[in-house]
This record gives sequence, C-alpha cells and structure tokens, in this order.
Amino acid sequence: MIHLSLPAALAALLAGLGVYGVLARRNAVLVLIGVELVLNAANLLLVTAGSRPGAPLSAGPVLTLFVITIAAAEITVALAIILVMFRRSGHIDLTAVPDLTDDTPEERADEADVADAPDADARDAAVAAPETGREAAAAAREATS
Amino acid sequence: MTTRDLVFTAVGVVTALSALLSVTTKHVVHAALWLLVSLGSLAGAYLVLGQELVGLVQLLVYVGAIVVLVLFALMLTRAPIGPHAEIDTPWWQRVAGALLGAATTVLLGSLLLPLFSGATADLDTPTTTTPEVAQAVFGTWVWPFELLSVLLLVALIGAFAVSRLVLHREGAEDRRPVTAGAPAGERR
Amino acid sequence: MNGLAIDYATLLPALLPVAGLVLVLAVDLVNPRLRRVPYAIAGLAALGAAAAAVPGLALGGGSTRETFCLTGRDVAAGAAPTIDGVSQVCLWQADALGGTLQLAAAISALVCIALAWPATRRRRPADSTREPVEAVLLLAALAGTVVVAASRDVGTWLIALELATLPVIALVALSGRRSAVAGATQLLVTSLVSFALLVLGVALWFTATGSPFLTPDAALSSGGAFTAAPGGPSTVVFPSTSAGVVGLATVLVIAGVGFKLSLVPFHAWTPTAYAGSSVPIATFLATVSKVAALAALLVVLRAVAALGTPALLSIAVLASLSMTLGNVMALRQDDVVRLLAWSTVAQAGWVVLPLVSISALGVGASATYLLTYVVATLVAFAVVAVTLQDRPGDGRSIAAYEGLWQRHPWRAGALALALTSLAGLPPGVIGLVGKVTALRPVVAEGWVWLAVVAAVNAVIGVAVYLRWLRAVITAPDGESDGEPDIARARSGARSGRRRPAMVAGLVLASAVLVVVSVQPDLLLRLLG
Amino acid sequence: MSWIVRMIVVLPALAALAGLLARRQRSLASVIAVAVSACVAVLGLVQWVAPSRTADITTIGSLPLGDLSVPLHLLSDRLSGLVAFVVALVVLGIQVFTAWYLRDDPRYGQFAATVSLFASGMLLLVQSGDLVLLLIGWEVMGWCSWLLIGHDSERPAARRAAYKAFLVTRVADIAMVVGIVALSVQARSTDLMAVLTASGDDTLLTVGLVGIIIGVAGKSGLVPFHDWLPDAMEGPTPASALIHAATMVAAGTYVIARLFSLYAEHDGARTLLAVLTAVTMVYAAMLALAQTDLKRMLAYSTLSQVAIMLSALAAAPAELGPGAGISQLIGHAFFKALLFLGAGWLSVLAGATALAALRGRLRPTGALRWSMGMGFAALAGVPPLIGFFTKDTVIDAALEGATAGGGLRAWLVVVALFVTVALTAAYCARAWLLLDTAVAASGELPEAAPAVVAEEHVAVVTTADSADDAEVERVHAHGHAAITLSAALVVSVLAALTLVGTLFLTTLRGGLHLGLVSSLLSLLLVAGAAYAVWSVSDRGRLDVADRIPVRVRESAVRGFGVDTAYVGIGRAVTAVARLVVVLDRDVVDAYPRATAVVARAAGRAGERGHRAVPSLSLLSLLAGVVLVAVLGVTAWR
Amino acid sequence: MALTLMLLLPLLAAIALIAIPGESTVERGIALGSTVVTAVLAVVVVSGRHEVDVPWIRSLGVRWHFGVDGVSAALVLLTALLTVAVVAHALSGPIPRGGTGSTFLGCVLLVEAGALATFMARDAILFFIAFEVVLVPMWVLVRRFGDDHVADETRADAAGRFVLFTVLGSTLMLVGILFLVHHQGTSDLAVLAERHGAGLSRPLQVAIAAMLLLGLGIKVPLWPLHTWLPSAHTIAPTAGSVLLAAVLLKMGTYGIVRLAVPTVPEGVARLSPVLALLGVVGILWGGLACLVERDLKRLIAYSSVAHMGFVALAIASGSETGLQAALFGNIAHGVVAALLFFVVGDLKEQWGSSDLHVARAALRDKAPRFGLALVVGLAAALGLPGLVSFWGEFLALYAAWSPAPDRPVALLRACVVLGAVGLALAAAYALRVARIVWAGEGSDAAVGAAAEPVADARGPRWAVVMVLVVVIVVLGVLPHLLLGLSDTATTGLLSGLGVSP
Repeated sequence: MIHLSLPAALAALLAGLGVYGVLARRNAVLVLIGVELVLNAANLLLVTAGSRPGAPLSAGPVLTLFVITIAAAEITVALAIILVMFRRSGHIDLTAVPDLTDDTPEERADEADVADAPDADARDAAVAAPETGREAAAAAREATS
Repeated sequence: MTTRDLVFTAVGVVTALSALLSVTTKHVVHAALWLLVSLGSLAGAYLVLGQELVGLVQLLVYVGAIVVLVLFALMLTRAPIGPHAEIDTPWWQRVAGALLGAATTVLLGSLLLPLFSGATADLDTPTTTTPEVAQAVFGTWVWPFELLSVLLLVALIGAFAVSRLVLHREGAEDRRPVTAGAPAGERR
Repeated sequence: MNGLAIDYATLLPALLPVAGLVLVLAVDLVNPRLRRVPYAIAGLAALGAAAAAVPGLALGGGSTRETFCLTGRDVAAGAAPTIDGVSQVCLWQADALGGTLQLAAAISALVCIALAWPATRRRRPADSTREPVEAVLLLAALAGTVVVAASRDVGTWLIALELATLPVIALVALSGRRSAVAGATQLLVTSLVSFALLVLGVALWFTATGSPFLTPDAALSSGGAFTAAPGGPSTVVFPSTSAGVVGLATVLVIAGVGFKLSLVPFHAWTPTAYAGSSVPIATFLATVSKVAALAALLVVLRAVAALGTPALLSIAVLASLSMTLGNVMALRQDDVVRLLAWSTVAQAGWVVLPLVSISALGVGASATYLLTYVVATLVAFAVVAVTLQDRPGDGRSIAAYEGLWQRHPWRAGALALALTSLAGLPPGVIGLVGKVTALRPVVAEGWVWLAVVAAVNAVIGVAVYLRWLRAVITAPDGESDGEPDIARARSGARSGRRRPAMVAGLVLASAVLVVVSVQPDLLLRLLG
Repeated sequence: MSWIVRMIVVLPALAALAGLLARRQRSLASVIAVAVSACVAVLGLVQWVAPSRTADITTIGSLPLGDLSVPLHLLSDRLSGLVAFVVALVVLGIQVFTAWYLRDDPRYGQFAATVSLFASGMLLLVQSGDLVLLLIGWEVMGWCSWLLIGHDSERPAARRAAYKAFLVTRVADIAMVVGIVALSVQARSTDLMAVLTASGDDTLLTVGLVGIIIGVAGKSGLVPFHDWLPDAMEGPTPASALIHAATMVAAGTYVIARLFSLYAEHDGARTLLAVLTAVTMVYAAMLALAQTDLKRMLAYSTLSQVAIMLSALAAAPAELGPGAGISQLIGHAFFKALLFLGAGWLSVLAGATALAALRGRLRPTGALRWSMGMGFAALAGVPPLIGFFTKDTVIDAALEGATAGGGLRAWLVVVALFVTVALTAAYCARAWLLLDTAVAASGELPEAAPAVVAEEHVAVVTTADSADDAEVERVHAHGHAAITLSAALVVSVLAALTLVGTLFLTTLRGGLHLGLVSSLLSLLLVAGAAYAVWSVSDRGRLDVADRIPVRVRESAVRGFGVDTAYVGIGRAVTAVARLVVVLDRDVVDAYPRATAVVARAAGRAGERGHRAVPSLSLLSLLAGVVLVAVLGVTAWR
Repeated sequence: MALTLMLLLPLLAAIALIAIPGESTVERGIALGSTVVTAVLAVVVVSGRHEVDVPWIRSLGVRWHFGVDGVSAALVLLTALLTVAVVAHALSGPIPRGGTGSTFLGCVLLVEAGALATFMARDAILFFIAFEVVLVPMWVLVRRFGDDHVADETRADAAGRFVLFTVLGSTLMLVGILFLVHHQGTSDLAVLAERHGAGLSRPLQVAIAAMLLLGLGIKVPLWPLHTWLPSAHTIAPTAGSVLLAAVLLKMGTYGIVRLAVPTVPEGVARLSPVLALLGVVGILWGGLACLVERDLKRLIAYSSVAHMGFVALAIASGSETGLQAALFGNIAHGVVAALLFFVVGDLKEQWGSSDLHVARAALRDKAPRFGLALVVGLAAALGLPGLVSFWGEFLALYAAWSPAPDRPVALLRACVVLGAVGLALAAAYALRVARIVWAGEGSDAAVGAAAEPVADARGPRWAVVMVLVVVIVVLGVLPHLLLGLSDTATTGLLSGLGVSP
C-alpha cells in the first residue's frame, strides 16, 4: 500500500526545481541538469500512474524506459554541440550574446557553397587565412564585446 | 501512513533536497554530483513504487551513463573547480526562474494532488512484473522500440559527426588568437 | 505479441527512409569517398516514401491504413483488459490527413536533398563525413516525421517526434558556420526544455486517462476509466478533476510542439538557426520540421476533440502573438533567410489559427494552411539557394534580388508566385485560399477579435513580402544595360547548369505551387 | 406641334455642336448660328400662334427609377409659346448683332456656338414640363454664362467675373436643387403637373418653394446674390444682352411663374420673395444712378427690373396669375436687349463704355440715337412704349394684391415699386442727358475716369472700368468698323418692338392690366424724376451723380463692397479648406502613418530582444508555457 | 463559353506578355488584340446575359460561377471598353519609365481580368478572390511605372499604401463574408440575396454589415479611409490612374451593392446613418481639399472622394432610386475620372509635373483639344446637367431625401443639404482648375519651357479622349441607356427576390 499522492507531489516538486534550474544557470551543462530533473519528474509521474492497478499494456514502465533512452540520446547530441560551442567561442555561457558575424571572406565563400570546392581546399583556405581575415575577426570581436 | 509511505517519503526528501542543491550550488562539479544523488535516490523511489526494472535502468543509464557524460563535459569545457560566482544567471532571471518554478509546482500540484488524493496502490502483489514489461516492450511496443533504436543510432552518428567536424574546424580556428582559448571571463 | 499484425506495405513510407539510412551507412562503409551516392540514395528513399504515401491519399470518409493493431483477442490475453469497448487500437494509423502530411514531408525532403546536392563529382577526402552524415540525418528526420503523422500512441509519438528533431539539431550544427553553432545551441537548449515539457505533458495525459493511446476514446475515458477494472484488487477512482489534467497535458503538448512550429514565445531559436544553417537545412527546418510538428499536434488535438472542447484560448493567444511578432520582425529584415525565418513564425500563427476550433474543420484547415505554406516556402528557399549560387557574396540580402526579373525571369516568376502565395495575394491563389480556409473555423467559432487580428496581420504580412517582391521587380539603377549584367547572367547560367539537381528541386516545387494555384482543389481535397 | 416644340429645344443645341465643329470657318459658323436662330424664331412663332395650345410632349421617355417618376415631358401652352418666341427673337437679334460685333474675334465660332447652347438651355427651361428638365436648362445657362462672361479669358477681370458669376449662382443653386428635390419628393414625381397638384407635407412644400426662391435669387441677382451681375459686364456686349435681356436673369421669373399656383397658396415663401425683390429693386435702381459706366448702369437697371418682375409674382393675387410678371419679362426683354445692343454699337463708335467718355457721343448718330432714346424711355416707363404698360401692370397687380388681402407683403412691394419708378426715371434721364447733351469741346475727359481701381489680390479686382477696358482693347485691336446693315437693323427692329411689343402681351392672360390711378401716379413720378434730374444737371451739362458725395459714390460704384464680402466668404471657405488639407495630412492620415511608425518601433524593440541569447529564449519559452498552461487550465471546460 | 473566354483571354495574354522579355512589336499586337477581343466578348456576354457555373474549389464550396446581370452589366462594359482605351493610349506614347512595355501592358491586362472577374463573380468567396487579383498588378504599375520625378520612397509609400489599405479592407471583408457564409451555409450570392438576411439575428447582421462596409469602404474610399487614394493617383502612370479611378474604386461600391445590401439588409439599414454621414463628410472634405490642392492629379483624386461620397449617400438611402443612383454615379464617375486622368496624365507627361502653382501657358487656344476635353471633364465633374454625373448626384440627393422607411429621415435630409453644398464646392474647384489651366490664370508669369504651349492631343490619344467626351454627353442626355440596364436588378436586390440575369 502506498499513497500515490506522495510520488505525485514529488514529481511536481522536481518539475518546479527543474524549471528553476533551467533558468538559474548560465552554464550550458548545468542547464542540462535542470532538463534532466524535469524529465525525471515526468518519469516519476509515468511510473506512478503506471503502478495503479489496471494500467494497460505495462505502459507506465515501458514509457519510462523509452523516456530514459530518449534522454540518453538527447544528452549525447547535446554534449557534442556544447563541446562545439566551447571550441568555437571559448565558453558555454548561455547568457552571452553570441557572435553571429560570418562575414570573414573565406567564410562567406564557404557559406556560399561549402561543397563547391573540396572540403580540404576550403579548409586550407581557412587555415591559411591571411592577415586580413585575422584583423576582421579581431574587429568583429571588438564589436561584440 | 504505511511503511512504504514512510520509506517513500524519506527517499523523496533526499531526492528533492539533492535536486534543490544541484540547481543551487555554486560548485559546478557539485551540481553534477548532487544530480547523481538525486537521480540515484529517485531510482530508490522507483523501487519503492514496485518498479524494479525501471529503478535499475535508471541507475544504469542515468547514474551510470548520463551523469558521467555530464561530468566529462564539465571537465572538457574547463569548468572551474570550487565555488564560482558566474555559474548563475543574473538575479532577475533567477527570480523569474523561481517564480516560474514555483508556478509549475503549484500548477502541477494543484491538479495532481486532488487527482491522487486518497488513491492508493497495493504494491505487495505487483501488477506489472519485469517479465511482463519485457513482453510488452517486445510485443506491443515493438514498433516504438525499433524506432528508438534508430533514434539512438542517429543520435550517435550525429554527435560523432558534429564533434568530428568541429575538430577539423578547430584546427583553423586555433590559429586565430581571438576565437579559441579565451576563457569566458576574459571575453566579457 | 503474436497478436500484432504487421502490414509492411502500410509501413513503407516510414521503412523506406530508414532503409535508405542504413544503406547510406553501408555504402559509406564500403566506399567512404563517394560524394553524390549518399544523396542519390537519400533522394530515392524520399521519393520512395512519397510514392508509398500516395495510396493513403485516396482514403476517404475516415477510413485508415493501419498496422500494429492490438486486436481484441490480444488485449484479452494481455495484462490489461481495459480497452474492452474499443474494437481496435493501432500504433500506426494513417488516414487521408496523415497520408497527405507524409507525402508533403517526403516531397519537401526530396526538394531539400536536391538543394543540398553536392556540386562536385570529385571524391571527397577520407576524413570528411559530411555527405553521408547529412544524408543519414535528413532521412532520419524524414522517417520521424512520417511516423509521427501516423502514430496513435504516446510512445511512438514521443520517439518519432524526437527522431524528427534531434537530427535537425545536428544538421544545423553541421552547417559549420560560426553562427551555425549559435543557432544549434539555441535550437538545442530550446528543444531540450520543450521536449522535457512535452514528456511531462505526455505523463500527465497518461495519468489522467490511464491510456497510452492518443485516441478520442482515451480522452473520453479520463472521467474514470479504471473504475470498473475487474482484475485489480483495489479500485482507483479517478475524480472529475482529471479533465483539468487532460487540459494541462494538452496545453503542455501544444507548448512543446509549439517550439517546433516556432510559435511565439517559443520561437527565439528560429532566426538564429535559419540564418546559421545552410540553405538546404534551413529549408528542411522550415518545411519538414513544421510538417512533423503540426502532424504531432494534430494527433493530440484530434483525440482531445472528442471532449467537445470547442475552443482554446491559449491557441488563440499563441496564434495572434506569433502572427504579430513574426510579421513585425520580418518587416525589418534585410537578410532573406532571416526574413523567411520570421515569416515562418508569422505563418505558424496562421497554421494554428484554425485550431481554435478543435473540430474536423479546424484540423483540416490547419493542415491545409500548413501545406500551402510549405509549398510556397519551399519555392522561396529554392530560389534563395539557386541565387546564392549566382551571387555567393551577397545572395542573402534583399538587394541581391534587384533586377532578378530582368536577369532570370522564370526564377523571378517562381519567387513572385511564392511570395504572393505567402502574402495571400493573387496570383498566389493558393495562399489566398489558404487564408480563407484558415479563417473559416475562426469565424465559425465566432472569434471576432482573433479574426480582426488575423486581418491586420494579413496586411503586415503583405508589407513583408512586397518588400522583397519590390526588389525582384525593380531594375537596379545603372545595371539596366551593359556587360556586367549579361556576364552575370551567363555565369548564372553556367552555375545553373552545374547544379541540375538544385534546379530540378526548384522546378519540382514550383510546378506543385503553380498547379495548386490554378486548381486549389487538388490540394484541399487531399485533406478530405 | 410636338415636333415643333422639340425642335425648338434641340435645334439650338445641334447648332451649338455644329458651330463648335465649324468654328474655324467663321462665315459658316455665323450662317449656322443665324440660320438656326431664325428657324427657331419661326418655330417659336408657330408655337405661339398655333391653335392647339396646351400639349404634354414626351421626349426621351421616362427614367426607370423605382418609386420616383421622371417622365421628362415638355409642356407647351400659351405662356411657354410666348416666352419661347420672345426668347428666340432676342437670340436671333443677338446672333445677327454678334456676327458684326465680334467680326474680328478669333473665338467668334465658339462664342456663337455658346450662345446657341445658351439659347437651347433657356428654351428647354421654357418648354419643360418637368422639374428636372427645368434644372437642366437652368444649369446649362449658368455654364454658358461662365463661358460667355469669360470669353476674353486673357483678361484677369474677365476670368474672375466669370468665376464669380458661376460660383455665386451655383451657391444659390444649392437651395434650388434641394427645393426641387423636396418638391418632387412630395409629389413622388418631377412632372410639373404632378408637382402642382400634389398635396401633402407642408414642410416639404415650404422647403421646396423657399429653396427655389433662393435659387432664383441667385440667378436673378436678388440681394444678397446680386453682385455677380454687374461684374458680368466683363463679357462682350452681346453676351451681356443675352444674359440680361430675355434669358438667364429673367428665367427665375418664368420658373416661379410656372409654379405660381403653389406660391399663391404659400404666404411665407411669397413674403420672402417680396422682401428680396423690394430691397433689390430700390437698391439696384439707386446704384444705377451712381454708376460711371454705361454697361454697369444697365446691369444695375437689370437687377432692378428683374426684381420688379419677381415682385409681381410676390404680390399679385392668386386669381390674377403670373401674367404681370411675365409681361414685364417680355417688355424687359425687348428694351434691355435694345439698350445693350445699342450700348455695344455706341461703344464701338466711341471706343469706350465709360459714361464720361461717352458724353454727347450719341448725338451725332441717327438711328442709334433714336433707338437708344426709345430704349431709355421704355425703361423709364414712358407711354406708349412697352415699359409703361408692363410696369403699370405690375404696379396694378401689386395694388390689387394689397387690397385683396396681401397685407404688408403687397404694400411693401407697392411702395418699393413706386420708389423704383421714380429712381428708374431718374437714372434713365441722367443717362440720356449724359449721352445726348453735346459737351463743349474742352478737355473734360481726363479726370472723368474715377479712381476706383482697386489693385488688390488678383482674385479681388473688380472695377467699374474693366468693362470699359475691354471695349477699349477691342476697339484698339479691330478699329472702328462701320456697322453692318443687318446689325443696325436688329437694333432698329428691337426699337420698334418696344413700341409694338405691347401687342404680344394681349395674348397673355393678365398680361395687360392697367389701373388708372396707379398709372397716373407712376406717370407723375416719371415726369417728376426726369424733370428733377434735368434741372439738377443743368440741362444735361453736368452729371447728376457728381452731386453725390465722393466717398459714397465711389463705394456705390463698387457696389458698396459686397464683392469684398464675397471675397471674405471665399477666403473663409479657403481657410477651412486649408484646415481640411492640414487635417487630412496630419490627423486623418495619422493613423496609417502611426501604424507604420509603431510597427517599425516594435520591430526595433523586437530586434533588441532577439540577439540569439539562449537563456533569454529559455526564459520566454518557460514563461510562455506557464502562461499558456494557466490560460489553458482555467479556460478548459 | 464566351464568358470564360472573356475572363481568361486577358489573363493569358497578360501571362504571355509578362513572359515576353523586353520590347517587341508582338506585345503590342497581343495587348491590343486581346483587349479588343475581350471588349467584343464583353458586349456579347452582356447582351446575351451569359453565365457560367462549374465547381472549382469543392472543399470550400466555391464554384466557378460568373454571370452578368443588370447590376454588373454596365461595369463590365465600362471595364472592358476602358481597357481598350487605356491600352490604345499607352501604345500611342512612350511606356512610362521603370520597366518593359510588355510588363506594363501585362499588368494592365491583369487588372482588367481581375476587375471583370470581380464584377461578374456570383459567389461571395470567388468575389473576394477576384477582388484581390487586381492588387499586385496595380501595385507594380504604381511602384515601378509610377511618376519618376519623385523620390523612390514616395513611390514606395504610394504603392505600399494602396496595397496595404486595400488588403486590410479585403481581409476584413473576407471575415465578414465568412461570417455570412458560415451562418447561411452557402456562398452563392444569388441564394444569399434571396435569403435576404433571413435567419440572421440583428446584431449579427450589424456585425457582418459593419465588416463588409468597412472593408469595402476602404476601396470606395469612404472618409476617413481615403488617404491612400491621393498619393496612389498622383504617383501612378496615366493608365494606372485611369484604371484606379474608373475601375478599382467601382469595385468597392459595387461590392457594397452586391454583397452587403441584399444579404444583410437590416444590418445595412442600421449602419446607413454612418454610411451617409461618412459619404457626406467625404463630399465636403474632398471638395474643400480640392479648393487649395496644388497637384492636379491629387486634386482629381480628392474629387473622386467627393464623388464617391454621393454614391455612398445614395446607397445609404436604401431605396430603389438610391441604388439606381449609386450604380449610375459609379459609371458616371468612372467615365469622367477616366477622361480627366487621361487629359491630366498627358499634360503631366509634357509638363513634367502637375503643380497648379507653376505658371504655364493657357490651353484654351494653344491646345484646344486638350482644352475642350478638360473643360468637358470639369463640367461633368461639377455635375453639370446634361452631362453624365448630374444624374447620379441629383438622384442621390433625391434618394437620400426620401429614403427607405427604416432609415433616419432627418439625418439623411441634413446630409442632402450638405451634399448640395458639395455641389457648389465642386463648381468652385472645377472652375478653379479651368481658370488656371484652361483660361490661363497667371499664365503671364510663365517663363521658360512652361510658357511654351503643350503639343495638342492627336492620333489615338485624341480619339480616346474624344470617345470619352462623347460618352459623357450621350449618357448625360440619354440616361436611360444605363438606368434601363440596372432597373429590374435593383428591385431584386432590395426586395430579396434575387437578381435574375
């Protein structure tokens, strides 16, 4: 015997904490923590509802398992992108105004048609970015900061 | 109040408290660790609710995989060790977060508690056993299960490709003194 | 377990992209330096999916193509004898509406693949994985879209929706520009949070109805489906407050899907992600993703419709906010991709507008509007992509389109048709018809203020698209004659020849647009 | 018969069209103009003497207008026959005269065509049995008067006079249109017979009748609309003759005469008319006395005489009918046409129309002197000329009205009439004396031109002399050509008509109606006034008007600044118009512009709010979710 | 068959023209030929009262249902014939700068197609769609081929205003139509007219009528929704101005008569005081603005506001005479405004501007053809009897004085008096123009090129102008020609009997 209002209350609490966590953190990884808390609140709710007698097709636990798996898939992609973000901009601060300038010449050509030239060429061009490109990037950074 | 109620309450308190800490602590790494605790105790809660399989999977996947991934990510992004003031968003955003979080809790609570008030489940004779769950997963739910496998595959490919692409790009970026390597604090 | 009847022919629209995906991976294993083959496979798979979806269109009068059905016998044998009254519940159930959305998604994906077609035949370097990965991700997202349109249970629904979302995030990031990362980041965090809320909504649905199915019967059972559970030792009585929970569940689902539809206030990622990603991916975001989102939304709303809830204030608020903000912001954009992004936000408002009436009328109207939007947006993006070929430097600014009418009349004609369709003006009759269709349910429910807001937004929308159209029909000063123009035209022609696939995509989309503009009934009848 | 009546209306219109097409060939144009006028005159004669008198004639069929019947019939009876004939006659005379007068004018063709069209309008009005047709004729005349007065459009004064004439009459026509609408609403028809026999709403009737009186006041130059008429002297003299003698100015009399049975029953409207006419006739006669220009003097005299016609309609008893007014109309048509054409002839001889320049110039001219003498005598009301009979008919009718219970209204008219008789005689005597008394050949010319030229705004210029200027210019341009026989004949015939024209009136019911006492009284007044002038002016050696204090006289010459008042009204309207333009730009147009501004500002604000900061998008997302959830849950039923 | 051909011919010709790049003689042939054939077909269709009715958008219940009846016959003829004039006029002079001749002519033809479809649509939603067709081509005409003496922003503003105002109007109208269609269950105008508002509650009727009137009122344009008109007229090329004034504005009033009056009679009755007041304010406002307006084209635009005010007043009266007056006034204004814009457009082409404050040589003797046409146009504009506008305005006043029983009589009568004042204002501004342009007020001060007389009209342009002058006179003398066309139709509209073709 268990009173089901208890897990329900816990789920509500966790969801609230998760929402707060999402909004209170500027570190992208920590925002993920908030998301996980909300997901777990949902899972708890699924389990609670599924533990009632008469729940069909074992739906509660099955759905919980699905959600856990989805969360794992998500976190994989998420972490990859967060890493990219860190490498690109040197931080994973979600409150920062991102640098949207793409207008260094080599990137413009790049954007126009990445596949136009072999990737290697484009990369070489980027690697051998002349001084102008460097200056442009510096100027862009000054503009943003 | 049954025994299960009491146990659940205890586990629940631990879960909630550690969750609270994980979203409020100033230590980046601590946050991940508190999350570990919270999710672990939630696995306990599942056990109390009679869902052994879910509890185990929770431990395996979340505690064993996801939190570890998170920790790795924190390290890879050169997270500072120790308390760090810049971990949180500006105060007004936190206040808004608190309000919205509270609103969420209140909203959910006000709807769910009446729904479940007085509802009990007799878990001593479990209605859903692990074999049943397994049967359901590979029987009724086989279609979403297969899709899930595709999803995982694609997620892995995607993550792999994203990180690979960036590794290439990074080579170009690294030579630019401005974009790479500058810590967040310096940039602002 | 053995009660599941699997009809593979029915599943074909979903299976083909998955098969294509696997094939791409396999080919890549065998020969990792091919550039065009992955796209060819992807294109064929999308084409196959489109073809496979066609038989579903002929369905009329509520009949469906279904598989993965839990027959009564199976249910009786299972642990839950609770869905007694229901003759059949299926995990895949595609009616005419679903079939149409699947077809639209497949065709849109085909066009996107055509736009992304690699320009060079040269073998790619061994360490580049761009082409196969892009093909795989596109196909996966397409598969997710196709499945979600036919899903009837929360599990499939959630997974398919995620399958339609996650690859897109990776695709945006893969576009590789600096702003792409910003776009991907924003898209990522928004999608994660929305997905969490979506799951919360689904959990609430399950809690309230006790059913994992998104069917009208499940919604109706929220009054207390479990009271009569015979097998259980104790009975759980669900009080009437569960109706409120269903409401909250619906609203959370709307919010979660609203992110994908770019509804205000869940829209903030849209301009960043569109602008950051390459044009084919932006096209994909603007078309296939929207189809997935609306398909997902309609699955839920059609279930809820059984509750007889006539109108949703929250949808009205979201719709009017989206339209207004999207149009006002689009008015200021000089970058055509950003303009299209904001226009997407505005159009999303129009898409959900008819849903204030959760009825067959509203659902059909919403889908109709979505289709008109998708067709027109596809053409617009295709023109952008082709133009970017000609003018790699500044092809994304409105100014680049000045004199397009003189230089490339056909392309300009297609763009003009697309823009007028989006604006809802003839000659884009389909857009006009779409507006009529979208307003009908609103009027039927008597939402006067909403109709007036929509009318005002139609005006701002016209202003938005005419800004672009103005450039198209205006001859740039000093370029009316002389060499540069001709030279550019020639170079344009050359690059056009170089990318026949891209042009083919444009022609395909334009052809569809023209046909439905002349005879809108072709499109409208698809939805019954 | 029907065809004759129709042709009377249509022929001049066709002549106008043909004349316009043939304007380059001046001989062809003049042949068309004169020939058609002659035809019309003959037809008019036929209509007048033809045995079948009253006829309801269809024209182009009635208009399909639902509940309103617009039959568009013509009505031919004794009255219309007579008036049409007189009009046609005068028009013929004017056309013949014009052919000579404008012999060198490059726009002769247009002028003659316009005169034809004008005649068509007047004849349509005369023949119409339908208020709409009446209005059409009325307005066509107004438009033609604009063209005729503005004929010399090179001169600013002519442009202005034309503008003023049309505008003033058009303002009065506001009431005319409303009046016609009211009358036809009452009858549910615009047919004259239906209107006359309709019974019903009293208010509508009042509105209708008063409206028509105001409209008539505009075209007939009753106070306060009178000032356009002296200015209209800017037109070539034949145009003045046309407008003043038999047509536009007098048309009001005919209109009211047509509706007389309604007016007879309506005291209020008639009182208004009586007051207007009484004031106008006296006022205009006094101003005529002070004029320095022959044509302007004649113009004021026209005002006075037209007021006399109308006063007959205002005061005559119902059973007497409108005959008195019509007879004055006909008499006036003859002698005023005579006077104007004579003045035109004289001005060609003298090269001016200013009285000072014309002093004694009449004496050496044989036929012209006799004709002008008869004209002035007729105007003054000397028996046995037609003016005597018509005027005394009016006086007698008014007296009869006064005694038959017309009350104050009729007495007012009677008194005004007697005063006017005396004043008319006075100014006629003055004019005759000035024109006919040989002056010592001394240099009296220079200072005679009064310095009343007001050099104001181009739109304000009105001078007594600008008409004179026109003449001077014309003579300078074309020289003193000898008059042709036909034109001289016209003047002579008109002179003869002032003598024998009385016979025309015998066919008109109530057309001749003399009372012994009143005739004697008016004769006495005429003689006395003439003698007074003769003696005061020292047997014609001086100008009586010079006895008037200079300031009074100057302002009298300028019409006591009524023009300034018009200009003031015009300026007020223009000021309102400017206000409207400002409002249109800054207030009415504010909402679209404000919308654009708001949209742009909102866009800017939105741009600031969308800088791709992920945490902000998360905030908006969650806030939106909670908001929507609260909304959804509370609104969920 | 003839009807479908008549609709599709200009459409296809327009598409062909727009697809032809650059200048060629073929385009002239196509444009002129197709308009002439369309005009001939229009005569055939009108005389035979053709009708076509096939399903089009089944799921919306929209039928390809076009037909001619008394209400629309005159407008169809006006549109078809006037387009011939416009094309002839355009071909006999230089194409306005801004693009190729084929695009220009294509847009003109598109406008024609849209207008014809609007006037013949017998289905409410089809009407809306056709109503929108004219927008983009007209926008192109103004935006691209507009007056190139002004800054680009001015052109953009004028064109944008035109489109945005009209789209707002038509979308509001669409909402009204949808309400109507939803509650009546059909979009067939004949059926809607036969129902005559049966089954609609009064508040609903008022709401629908308000939306329809507001939406269509923008197009008419009613005061204070008129501010798009002057700038659009000023900037548009001659062809654009003519089509705008003579055809597009008519769609508004026609729409009110066709869409609002018969379907929601009670609602229109309730709103008729507002309509009448706005009409009268428009009459006075337009008239006053014309008194001081400097730009000739703008002035004519404001006079259009005034004239359409009379039409609105006539509609507000709700009587049969009123509807007759409104339809007549519609055509009258169409012809007169077309004439004036042709003349003024040609003058502007030679003058380089249409500023009245610039002293210029008088037209009267130096360019007598222009002079004649201008004077006739102005005379018609001031409502001179014997010319075409008189009937519309006089009958409007009559109708408003004796309105239908359910209208506020006192208010409407006050409106009549004010409207009559508008007649005097019309005289004042018309003569002001004549005085300045024709008679040459201030022409002494003209210097330089302005002192040179303009080259007189000749060739096709003179023919076009002359035909319009003749039409103005003929219709003024024989108003039956028009009134007879719409006679039975108006009865049907008002009584709910429906309009039999």
